[in-house]
Amino acid sequence: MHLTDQPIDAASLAGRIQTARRGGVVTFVGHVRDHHGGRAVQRLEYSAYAPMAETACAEIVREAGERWPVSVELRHRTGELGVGEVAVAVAVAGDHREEAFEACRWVIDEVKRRVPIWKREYYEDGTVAWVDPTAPGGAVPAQYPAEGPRA
Amino acid sequence: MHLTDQPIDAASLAGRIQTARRGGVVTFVGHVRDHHGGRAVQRLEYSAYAPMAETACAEIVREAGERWPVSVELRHRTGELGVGEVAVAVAVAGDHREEAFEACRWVIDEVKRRVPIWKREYYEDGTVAWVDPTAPGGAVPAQYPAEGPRA
Amino acid sequence: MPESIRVLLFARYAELLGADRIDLALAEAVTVGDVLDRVRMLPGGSALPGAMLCAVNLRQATHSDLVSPGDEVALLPPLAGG
Amino acid sequence: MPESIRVLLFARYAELLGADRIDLALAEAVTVGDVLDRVRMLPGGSALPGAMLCAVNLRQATHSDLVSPGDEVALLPPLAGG
Repeated sequence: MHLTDQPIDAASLAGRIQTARRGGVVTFVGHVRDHHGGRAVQRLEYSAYAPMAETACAEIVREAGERWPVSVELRHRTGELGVGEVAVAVAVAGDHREEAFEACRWVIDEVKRRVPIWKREYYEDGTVAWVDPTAPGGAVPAQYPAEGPRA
Repeated sequence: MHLTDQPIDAASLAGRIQTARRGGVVTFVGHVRDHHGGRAVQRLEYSAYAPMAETACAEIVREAGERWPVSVELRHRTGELGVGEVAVAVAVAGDHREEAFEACRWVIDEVKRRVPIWKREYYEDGTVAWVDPTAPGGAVPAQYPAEGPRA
Repeated sequence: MPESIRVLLFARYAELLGADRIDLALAEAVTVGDVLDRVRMLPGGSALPGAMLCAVNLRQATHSDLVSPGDEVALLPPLAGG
Repeated sequence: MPESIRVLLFARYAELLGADRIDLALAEAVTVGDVLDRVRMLPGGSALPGAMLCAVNLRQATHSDLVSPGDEVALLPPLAGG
Protein backbone atom coordinates (compact mmCIF):
# COMPACT_ATOMS: atom_id res chain seq x y z
CA MET A 1 0.00 0.00 0.00
CA HIS A 2 1.32 3.42 -0.97
CA LEU A 3 -1.27 5.55 0.82
CA THR A 4 -1.15 5.72 4.58
CA ASP A 5 -2.85 7.73 7.31
CA GLN A 6 0.10 7.06 9.63
CA PRO A 7 3.34 9.12 9.90
CA ILE A 8 5.85 8.24 7.15
CA ASP A 9 9.39 7.24 8.17
CA ALA A 10 11.59 8.08 5.18
CA ALA A 11 14.68 6.46 6.70
CA SER A 12 13.04 3.06 7.09
CA LEU A 13 11.67 3.43 3.55
CA ALA A 14 15.22 3.85 2.23
CA GLY A 15 16.36 0.90 4.32
CA ARG A 16 13.85 -1.36 2.58
CA ILE A 17 15.48 -0.98 -0.83
CA GLN A 18 19.19 -0.40 -0.17
CA THR A 19 21.14 -3.59 -0.79
CA ALA A 20 24.80 -4.59 -0.97
CA ARG A 21 24.55 -4.16 -4.74
CA ARG A 22 22.39 -1.04 -4.97
CA GLY A 23 24.55 1.35 -3.01
CA GLY A 24 23.30 4.73 -4.25
CA VAL A 25 20.10 5.84 -2.54
CA VAL A 26 18.28 9.07 -3.40
CA THR A 27 15.35 10.11 -1.25
CA PHE A 28 12.81 12.86 -1.73
CA VAL A 29 10.74 13.87 1.27
CA GLY A 30 8.02 16.51 1.01
CA HIS A 31 7.11 18.12 4.32
CA VAL A 32 4.07 20.31 4.93
CA ARG A 33 5.25 23.90 4.51
CA ASP A 34 4.06 26.82 6.61
CA HIS A 35 3.18 28.99 3.63
CA HIS A 36 1.43 28.75 0.28
CA GLY A 37 0.54 31.48 -2.16
CA GLY A 38 1.62 34.09 0.38
CA ARG A 39 -0.68 32.74 3.11
CA ALA A 40 0.39 31.20 6.41
CA VAL A 41 -0.64 27.55 6.51
CA GLN A 42 -1.71 26.09 9.83
CA ARG A 43 -2.50 22.53 8.81
CA LEU A 44 -3.90 20.61 5.85
CA GLU A 45 -5.92 17.59 4.91
CA TYR A 46 -5.20 15.16 2.09
CA SER A 47 -8.06 13.17 0.61
CA ALA A 48 -7.74 10.60 -2.15
CA TYR A 49 -9.68 8.44 -4.55
CA ALA A 50 -7.99 5.60 -2.74
CA PRO A 51 -8.30 2.61 -5.12
CA MET A 52 -7.32 4.70 -8.14
CA ALA A 53 -4.49 6.38 -6.20
CA GLU A 54 -3.11 2.98 -5.15
CA THR A 55 -3.27 1.75 -8.74
CA ALA A 56 -1.54 4.89 -10.03
CA CYS A 57 1.23 4.68 -7.41
CA ALA A 58 1.82 1.01 -8.18
CA GLU A 59 2.08 1.79 -11.89
CA ILE A 60 4.55 4.63 -11.31
CA VAL A 61 6.76 2.39 -9.15
CA ARG A 62 6.62 -0.39 -11.73
CA GLU A 63 7.35 1.92 -14.66
CA ALA A 64 10.33 3.47 -12.84
CA GLY A 65 11.77 -0.02 -12.40
CA GLU A 66 11.33 -0.65 -16.11
CA ARG A 67 12.95 2.64 -17.18
CA TRP A 68 15.96 2.45 -14.84
CA PRO A 69 17.75 -0.40 -13.00
CA VAL A 70 16.47 0.78 -9.62
CA SER A 71 14.34 -0.24 -6.67
CA VAL A 72 11.64 2.21 -5.59
CA GLU A 73 9.55 2.82 -2.47
CA LEU A 74 6.75 5.40 -2.42
CA ARG A 75 4.41 6.55 0.35
CA HIS A 76 1.81 9.32 0.37
CA ARG A 77 0.07 10.47 3.51
CA THR A 78 -3.68 11.00 3.79
CA GLY A 79 -5.76 12.73 6.44
CA GLU A 80 -4.85 15.69 8.65
CA LEU A 81 -1.24 16.89 8.76
CA GLY A 82 0.45 19.66 10.69
CA VAL A 83 3.28 21.90 9.44
CA GLY A 84 6.52 19.93 9.13
CA GLU A 85 4.92 16.49 8.83
CA VAL A 86 5.92 14.24 5.94
CA ALA A 87 3.32 14.38 3.14
CA VAL A 88 5.14 12.23 0.61
CA ALA A 89 8.35 10.21 0.45
CA VAL A 90 10.13 8.56 -2.48
CA ALA A 91 13.22 6.40 -2.00
CA VAL A 92 15.19 5.04 -4.95
CA ALA A 93 18.21 2.73 -4.81
CA GLY A 94 20.45 2.10 -7.80
CA ASP A 95 23.85 0.73 -8.62
CA HIS A 96 24.89 4.26 -9.53
CA ARG A 97 23.76 7.67 -8.47
CA GLU A 98 22.79 8.96 -11.93
CA GLU A 99 19.87 6.58 -12.34
CA ALA A 100 18.81 6.95 -8.70
CA PHE A 101 18.59 10.75 -9.08
CA GLU A 102 16.75 10.56 -12.40
CA ALA A 103 14.26 7.95 -11.26
CA CYS A 104 13.53 9.69 -7.93
CA ARG A 105 12.85 12.98 -9.70
CA TRP A 106 10.65 11.22 -12.26
CA VAL A 107 8.61 9.39 -9.62
CA ILE A 108 7.72 12.50 -7.62
CA ASP A 109 6.85 14.37 -10.84
CA GLU A 110 4.55 11.54 -11.93
CA VAL A 111 2.91 11.37 -8.49
CA LYS A 112 1.94 15.01 -8.86
CA ARG A 113 0.77 14.43 -12.43
CA ARG A 114 -1.19 11.17 -12.06
CA VAL A 115 -2.25 10.31 -8.53
CA PRO A 116 -5.78 11.43 -7.53
CA ILE A 117 -5.05 13.15 -4.23
CA TRP A 118 -6.40 16.52 -3.10
CA LYS A 119 -5.21 18.97 -0.53
CA ARG A 120 -7.34 21.21 1.65
CA GLU A 121 -5.35 23.96 3.34
CA TYR A 122 -6.33 25.65 6.59
CA TYR A 123 -4.77 29.08 6.95
CA GLU A 124 -3.81 31.05 10.03
CA ASP A 125 -6.46 33.67 9.14
CA GLY A 126 -9.23 31.08 9.48
CA THR A 127 -9.89 30.62 5.76
CA VAL A 128 -9.80 27.28 3.98
CA ALA A 129 -9.00 26.48 0.35
CA TRP A 130 -8.57 23.58 -2.02
CA VAL A 131 -5.09 23.59 -3.52
CA ASP A 132 -5.42 23.84 -7.30
CA PRO A 133 -2.16 24.09 -9.28
CA THR A 134 -4.18 25.19 -12.32
CA ALA A 135 -5.89 28.14 -10.57
CA PRO A 136 -4.50 31.68 -10.17
CA GLY A 137 -2.78 31.79 -6.78
CA GLY A 138 -2.70 28.00 -6.66
CA ALA A 139 -5.87 27.56 -4.62
CA VAL A 140 -9.67 27.89 -4.77
CA PRO A 141 -11.67 28.92 -1.67
CA ALA A 142 -13.45 26.05 0.00
CA GLN A 143 -17.20 26.21 0.38
CA TYR A 144 -17.21 25.10 3.98
CA PRO A 145 -15.11 26.86 6.62
CA ALA A 146 -12.61 25.13 8.86
CA GLU A 147 -15.33 23.84 11.17
CA GLY A 148 -17.66 22.76 8.35
CA PRO A 149 -18.86 19.24 7.62
CA ARG A 150 -15.52 18.05 6.18
CA ALA A 151 -13.33 19.39 9.01
CA MET B 1 33.26 19.07 10.37
CA HIS B 2 32.33 17.18 7.23
CA LEU B 3 34.68 14.22 7.68
CA THR B 4 33.91 11.69 10.37
CA ASP B 5 35.22 8.30 11.43
CA GLN B 6 31.86 7.52 13.04
CA PRO B 7 28.76 6.01 11.35
CA ILE B 8 26.74 8.58 9.41
CA ASP B 9 23.01 8.93 10.19
CA ALA B 10 21.44 10.34 7.03
CA ALA B 11 18.02 10.82 8.65
CA SER B 12 19.36 13.07 11.39
CA LEU B 13 21.35 14.97 8.77
CA ALA B 14 18.12 15.71 6.87
CA GLY B 15 16.44 16.71 10.11
CA ARG B 16 19.08 19.40 10.70
CA ILE B 17 18.10 21.40 7.62
CA GLN B 18 14.39 20.76 7.09
CA THR B 19 12.38 23.75 8.29
CA ALA B 20 8.74 24.87 8.12
CA ARG B 21 9.70 26.93 5.07
CA ARG B 22 12.08 24.53 3.31
CA GLY B 23 9.75 21.59 2.87
CA GLY B 24 11.41 19.71 0.00
CA VAL B 25 14.32 17.55 1.15
CA VAL B 26 16.46 15.51 -1.24
CA THR B 27 19.03 13.15 0.24
CA PHE B 28 21.78 11.18 -1.42
CA VAL B 29 23.35 8.35 0.55
CA GLY B 30 26.23 6.32 -0.84
CA HIS B 31 26.65 2.91 0.77
CA VAL B 32 29.66 0.63 0.36
CA ARG B 33 28.83 -1.77 -2.46
CA ASP B 34 29.79 -5.43 -2.51
CA HIS B 35 31.32 -5.28 -5.98
CA HIS B 36 33.65 -3.06 -8.02
CA GLY B 37 35.12 -3.67 -11.43
CA GLY B 38 33.76 -7.21 -11.37
CA ARG B 39 35.44 -8.09 -8.07
CA ALA B 40 33.69 -8.92 -4.79
CA VAL B 41 34.47 -6.24 -2.21
CA GLN B 42 34.83 -7.33 1.41
CA ARG B 43 35.56 -3.98 3.05
CA LEU B 44 37.36 -0.73 2.32
CA GLU B 45 39.30 2.06 3.91
CA TYR B 46 38.95 5.75 3.20
CA SER B 47 41.88 8.04 3.87
CA ALA B 48 41.89 11.79 3.38
CA TYR B 49 44.09 14.84 3.31
CA ALA B 50 41.92 16.00 6.16
CA PRO B 51 42.47 19.77 6.36
CA MET B 52 42.17 20.17 2.58
CA ALA B 53 39.15 17.84 2.45
CA GLU B 54 37.39 19.87 5.16
CA THR B 55 38.14 23.09 3.29
CA ALA B 56 36.86 21.63 0.01
CA CYS B 57 33.64 20.30 1.63
CA ALA B 58 32.96 23.65 3.29
CA GLU B 59 33.43 25.43 -0.05
CA ILE B 60 31.09 23.05 -1.86
CA VAL B 61 28.39 23.54 0.79
CA ARG B 62 28.81 27.32 0.67
CA GLU B 63 28.76 27.45 -3.14
CA ALA B 64 25.61 25.30 -3.30
CA GLY B 65 23.90 27.79 -0.99
CA GLU B 66 24.96 30.61 -3.30
CA ARG B 67 23.75 28.88 -6.48
CA TRP B 68 20.37 27.74 -5.14
CA PRO B 69 18.09 28.85 -2.27
CA VAL B 70 18.83 25.71 -0.27
CA SER B 71 20.32 24.47 2.98
CA VAL B 72 22.94 21.73 2.70
CA GLU B 73 24.47 19.13 5.01
CA LEU B 74 27.39 16.94 3.90
CA ARG B 75 29.25 14.13 5.66
CA HIS B 76 31.99 11.81 4.39
CA ARG B 77 33.21 8.83 6.30
CA THR B 78 36.89 7.99 6.86
CA GLY B 79 38.58 4.82 8.11
CA GLU B 80 37.45 1.22 7.71
CA LEU B 81 33.97 0.45 6.38
CA GLY B 82 32.13 -2.79 5.75
CA VAL B 83 29.73 -3.51 2.90
CA GLY B 84 26.49 -1.58 3.33
CA GLU B 85 27.89 1.13 5.60
CA VAL B 86 27.27 4.76 4.67
CA ALA B 87 30.31 6.28 2.95
CA VAL B 88 28.85 9.67 2.10
CA ALA B 89 25.60 11.52 2.70
CA VAL B 90 24.26 14.78 1.25
CA ALA B 91 21.00 16.32 2.43
CA VAL B 92 19.52 19.38 0.73
CA ALA B 93 16.38 21.26 1.78
CA GLY B 94 14.69 23.80 -0.46
CA ASP B 95 11.39 25.61 -0.80
CA HIS B 96 10.77 23.53 -3.92
CA ARG B 97 11.92 20.16 -5.11
CA GLU B 98 13.56 21.33 -8.35
CA GLU B 99 16.35 23.23 -6.62
CA ALA B 100 16.76 20.56 -3.94
CA PHE B 101 17.29 17.86 -6.60
CA GLU B 102 19.68 20.01 -8.64
CA ALA B 103 21.74 21.12 -5.66
CA CYS B 104 21.98 17.61 -4.17
CA ARG B 105 23.20 16.18 -7.47
CA TRP B 106 25.70 19.01 -7.88
CA VAL B 107 27.10 18.60 -4.35
CA ILE B 108 27.81 14.87 -4.69
CA ASP B 109 29.36 15.43 -8.13
CA GLU B 110 31.63 18.14 -6.74
CA VAL B 111 32.61 15.98 -3.77
CA LYS B 112 33.88 13.36 -6.19
CA ARG B 113 35.63 16.01 -8.27
CA ARG B 114 37.28 18.12 -5.57
CA VAL B 115 37.63 16.46 -2.19
CA PRO B 116 40.98 14.72 -1.52
CA ILE B 117 39.79 11.36 -0.28
CA TRP B 118 41.12 7.95 -1.33
CA LYS B 119 39.66 4.50 -1.17
CA ARG B 120 41.51 1.25 -0.58
CA GLU B 121 39.43 -1.79 -1.44
CA TYR B 122 39.90 -5.22 0.09
CA TYR B 123 38.54 -8.00 -2.11
CA GLU B 124 37.18 -11.40 -1.23
CA ASP B 125 40.09 -13.01 -3.10
CA GLY B 126 42.59 -11.42 -0.69
CA THR B 127 43.88 -8.76 -3.07
CA VAL B 128 43.90 -5.06 -2.30
CA ALA B 129 43.71 -2.06 -4.65
CA TRP B 130 43.51 1.70 -4.65
CA VAL B 131 40.37 2.88 -6.40
CA ASP B 132 41.40 5.07 -9.34
CA PRO B 133 38.55 6.36 -11.55
CA THR B 134 41.15 7.32 -14.18
CA ALA B 135 42.68 3.81 -14.44
CA PRO B 136 41.49 0.94 -16.65
CA GLY B 137 39.19 -1.18 -14.49
CA GLY B 138 38.87 1.65 -12.00
CA ALA B 139 41.57 0.48 -9.61
CA VAL B 140 45.36 0.06 -9.26
CA PRO B 141 46.82 -2.83 -7.25
CA ALA B 142 48.09 -1.80 -3.83
CA GLN B 143 51.71 -2.44 -2.97
CA TYR B 144 50.99 -3.91 0.44
CA PRO B 145 48.59 -6.79 0.89
CA ALA B 146 45.59 -6.73 3.21
CA GLU B 147 47.75 -7.40 6.26
CA GLY B 148 50.49 -4.93 5.29
CA PRO B 149 51.59 -1.84 7.18
CA ARG B 150 48.48 0.24 6.27
CA ALA B 151 45.87 -2.43 7.08
CA MET C 1 -27.61 -6.71 -13.43
CA PRO C 2 -26.99 -3.14 -12.29
CA GLU C 3 -29.02 -0.53 -14.14
CA SER C 4 -27.19 2.55 -12.90
CA ILE C 5 -23.82 4.24 -13.27
CA ARG C 6 -22.12 5.23 -10.05
CA VAL C 7 -20.65 8.73 -10.13
CA LEU C 8 -18.00 9.60 -7.52
CA LEU C 9 -17.19 13.20 -6.66
CA PHE C 10 -14.10 14.30 -4.78
CA ALA C 11 -12.73 17.28 -2.91
CA ARG C 12 -14.13 20.57 -4.23
CA TYR C 13 -16.55 18.86 -6.62
CA ALA C 14 -18.09 16.91 -3.72
CA GLU C 15 -18.47 20.20 -1.87
CA LEU C 16 -20.18 21.88 -4.83
CA LEU C 17 -22.73 19.06 -5.23
CA GLY C 18 -23.07 18.36 -1.52
CA ALA C 19 -22.53 14.68 -2.26
CA ASP C 20 -19.61 12.37 -2.93
CA ARG C 21 -21.64 9.63 -4.64
CA ILE C 22 -24.52 9.79 -7.09
CA ASP C 23 -26.18 6.83 -8.79
CA LEU C 24 -27.54 7.71 -12.21
CA ALA C 25 -30.24 5.45 -13.58
CA LEU C 26 -29.19 4.48 -17.12
CA ALA C 27 -30.47 1.61 -19.15
CA GLU C 28 -27.87 1.71 -21.90
CA ALA C 29 -24.31 2.76 -22.72
CA VAL C 30 -23.63 6.50 -22.89
CA THR C 31 -20.50 8.63 -23.08
CA VAL C 32 -18.64 10.15 -20.15
CA GLY C 33 -19.73 13.51 -21.57
CA ASP C 34 -23.39 12.45 -21.29
CA VAL C 35 -22.80 11.54 -17.63
CA LEU C 36 -21.25 14.94 -16.99
CA ASP C 37 -24.24 16.66 -18.59
CA ARG C 38 -26.57 14.77 -16.26
CA VAL C 39 -24.49 15.71 -13.21
CA ARG C 40 -24.44 19.39 -14.23
CA MET C 41 -28.24 19.45 -14.06
CA LEU C 42 -28.22 18.44 -10.38
CA PRO C 43 -28.32 21.12 -7.63
CA GLY C 44 -24.85 22.73 -7.47
CA GLY C 45 -23.84 21.03 -10.70
CA SER C 46 -23.79 24.22 -12.72
CA ALA C 47 -20.75 25.36 -10.71
CA LEU C 48 -18.65 22.48 -12.07
CA PRO C 49 -15.99 23.61 -14.58
CA GLY C 50 -16.41 23.09 -18.32
CA ALA C 51 -13.53 20.64 -18.56
CA MET C 52 -13.01 18.02 -15.92
CA LEU C 53 -10.55 15.20 -15.45
CA CYS C 54 -12.51 11.95 -15.37
CA ALA C 55 -11.83 8.31 -14.62
CA VAL C 56 -13.84 5.23 -15.51
CA ASN C 57 -13.26 2.16 -13.35
CA LEU C 58 -10.01 3.65 -11.89
CA ARG C 59 -8.49 4.68 -15.25
CA GLN C 60 -8.34 8.17 -16.71
CA ALA C 61 -10.93 8.55 -19.46
CA THR C 62 -11.89 11.07 -22.12
CA HIS C 63 -15.33 12.62 -22.45
CA SER C 64 -16.06 10.51 -25.53
CA ASP C 65 -15.36 7.18 -23.79
CA LEU C 66 -18.41 4.93 -23.40
CA VAL C 67 -19.74 3.84 -20.02
CA SER C 68 -22.26 1.17 -19.25
CA PRO C 69 -24.50 0.42 -16.29
CA GLY C 70 -22.29 -0.94 -13.50
CA ASP C 71 -19.36 1.30 -14.35
CA GLU C 72 -17.88 3.74 -11.85
CA VAL C 73 -17.27 7.26 -13.19
CA ALA C 74 -15.15 9.59 -11.06
CA LEU C 75 -14.97 13.38 -11.46
CA LEU C 76 -11.50 14.46 -10.41
CA PRO C 77 -10.65 18.06 -9.46
CA PRO C 78 -7.15 19.26 -10.38
CA LEU C 79 -4.71 16.87 -8.69
CA ALA C 80 -2.76 18.24 -5.74
CA GLY C 81 -0.80 15.32 -4.37
CA GLY C 82 2.92 15.26 -3.59
CA MET D 1 62.38 30.84 9.53
CA PRO D 2 61.78 27.43 7.98
CA GLU D 3 64.24 26.49 5.26
CA SER D 4 62.41 23.48 3.90
CA ILE D 5 59.28 22.64 1.96
CA ARG D 6 57.09 19.96 3.43
CA VAL D 7 55.87 17.43 0.89
CA LEU D 8 52.86 15.29 1.82
CA LEU D 9 52.13 12.02 0.02
CA PHE D 10 48.83 10.19 0.18
CA ALA D 11 47.34 6.80 -0.54
CA ARG D 12 49.17 5.02 -3.38
CA TYR D 13 51.86 7.69 -3.65
CA ALA D 14 52.73 7.26 0.04
CA GLU D 15 52.99 3.52 -0.60
CA LEU D 16 55.29 3.99 -3.58
CA LEU D 17 57.67 6.25 -1.65
CA GLY D 18 57.30 4.38 1.66
CA ALA D 19 56.67 7.74 3.35
CA ASP D 20 53.79 10.12 3.79
CA ARG D 21 55.91 13.17 4.59
CA ILE D 22 59.19 14.42 3.17
CA ASP D 23 60.96 17.66 4.08
CA LEU D 24 62.96 19.06 1.18
CA ALA D 25 65.72 21.49 2.08
CA LEU D 26 65.29 24.52 -0.16
CA ALA D 27 66.74 27.95 0.37
CA GLU D 28 64.67 29.79 -2.22
CA ALA D 29 61.37 29.78 -4.12
CA VAL D 30 60.95 27.06 -6.75
CA THR D 31 58.03 25.77 -8.79
CA VAL D 32 55.78 22.86 -7.90
CA GLY D 33 57.34 21.11 -10.93
CA ASP D 34 60.79 21.50 -9.38
CA VAL D 35 59.52 19.92 -6.15
CA LEU D 36 58.08 16.99 -8.12
CA ASP D 37 61.42 16.49 -9.89
CA ARG D 38 63.17 16.29 -6.52
CA VAL D 39 60.63 13.78 -5.20
CA ARG D 40 61.01 11.62 -8.30
CA MET D 41 64.72 11.20 -7.55
CA LEU D 42 63.97 9.63 -4.15
CA PRO D 43 63.75 5.82 -3.79
CA GLY D 44 60.42 4.72 -5.29
CA GLY D 45 59.86 8.14 -6.81
CA SER D 46 60.39 7.00 -10.37
CA ALA D 47 57.12 5.04 -10.12
CA LEU D 48 55.11 8.26 -9.70
CA PRO D 49 53.05 9.16 -12.78
CA GLY D 50 54.08 11.91 -15.17
CA ALA D 51 51.15 14.13 -14.31
CA MET D 52 50.00 14.50 -10.74
CA LEU D 53 47.32 16.53 -9.03
CA CYS D 54 49.02 18.85 -6.55
CA ALA D 55 48.00 21.22 -3.79
CA VAL D 56 49.93 24.01 -2.12
CA ASN D 57 48.76 25.04 1.34
CA LEU D 58 45.43 23.18 0.91
CA ARG D 59 44.60 24.63 -2.53
CA GLN D 60 44.95 22.87 -5.87
CA ALA D 61 47.99 24.16 -7.72
CA THR D 62 49.56 23.86 -11.15
CA HIS D 63 53.09 22.64 -11.77
CA SER D 64 54.23 26.18 -12.61
CA ASP D 65 53.04 27.69 -9.31
CA LEU D 66 55.81 28.95 -7.03
CA VAL D 67 56.42 27.52 -3.59
CA SER D 68 58.63 28.93 -0.86
CA PRO D 69 60.27 27.45 2.25
CA GLY D 70 57.50 26.90 4.82
CA ASP D 71 54.89 25.91 2.23
CA GLU D 72 53.15 22.53 2.28
CA VAL D 73 53.01 20.73 -1.07
CA ALA D 74 50.68 17.73 -1.36
CA LEU D 75 50.83 15.08 -4.10
CA LEU D 76 47.30 13.82 -4.62
CA PRO D 77 46.52 10.50 -6.33
CA PRO D 78 43.32 10.42 -8.41
CA LEU D 79 40.47 11.35 -6.05
CA ALA D 80 38.14 8.53 -5.06
CA GLY D 81 35.75 10.05 -2.53
CA GLY D 82 31.97 9.83 -2.58
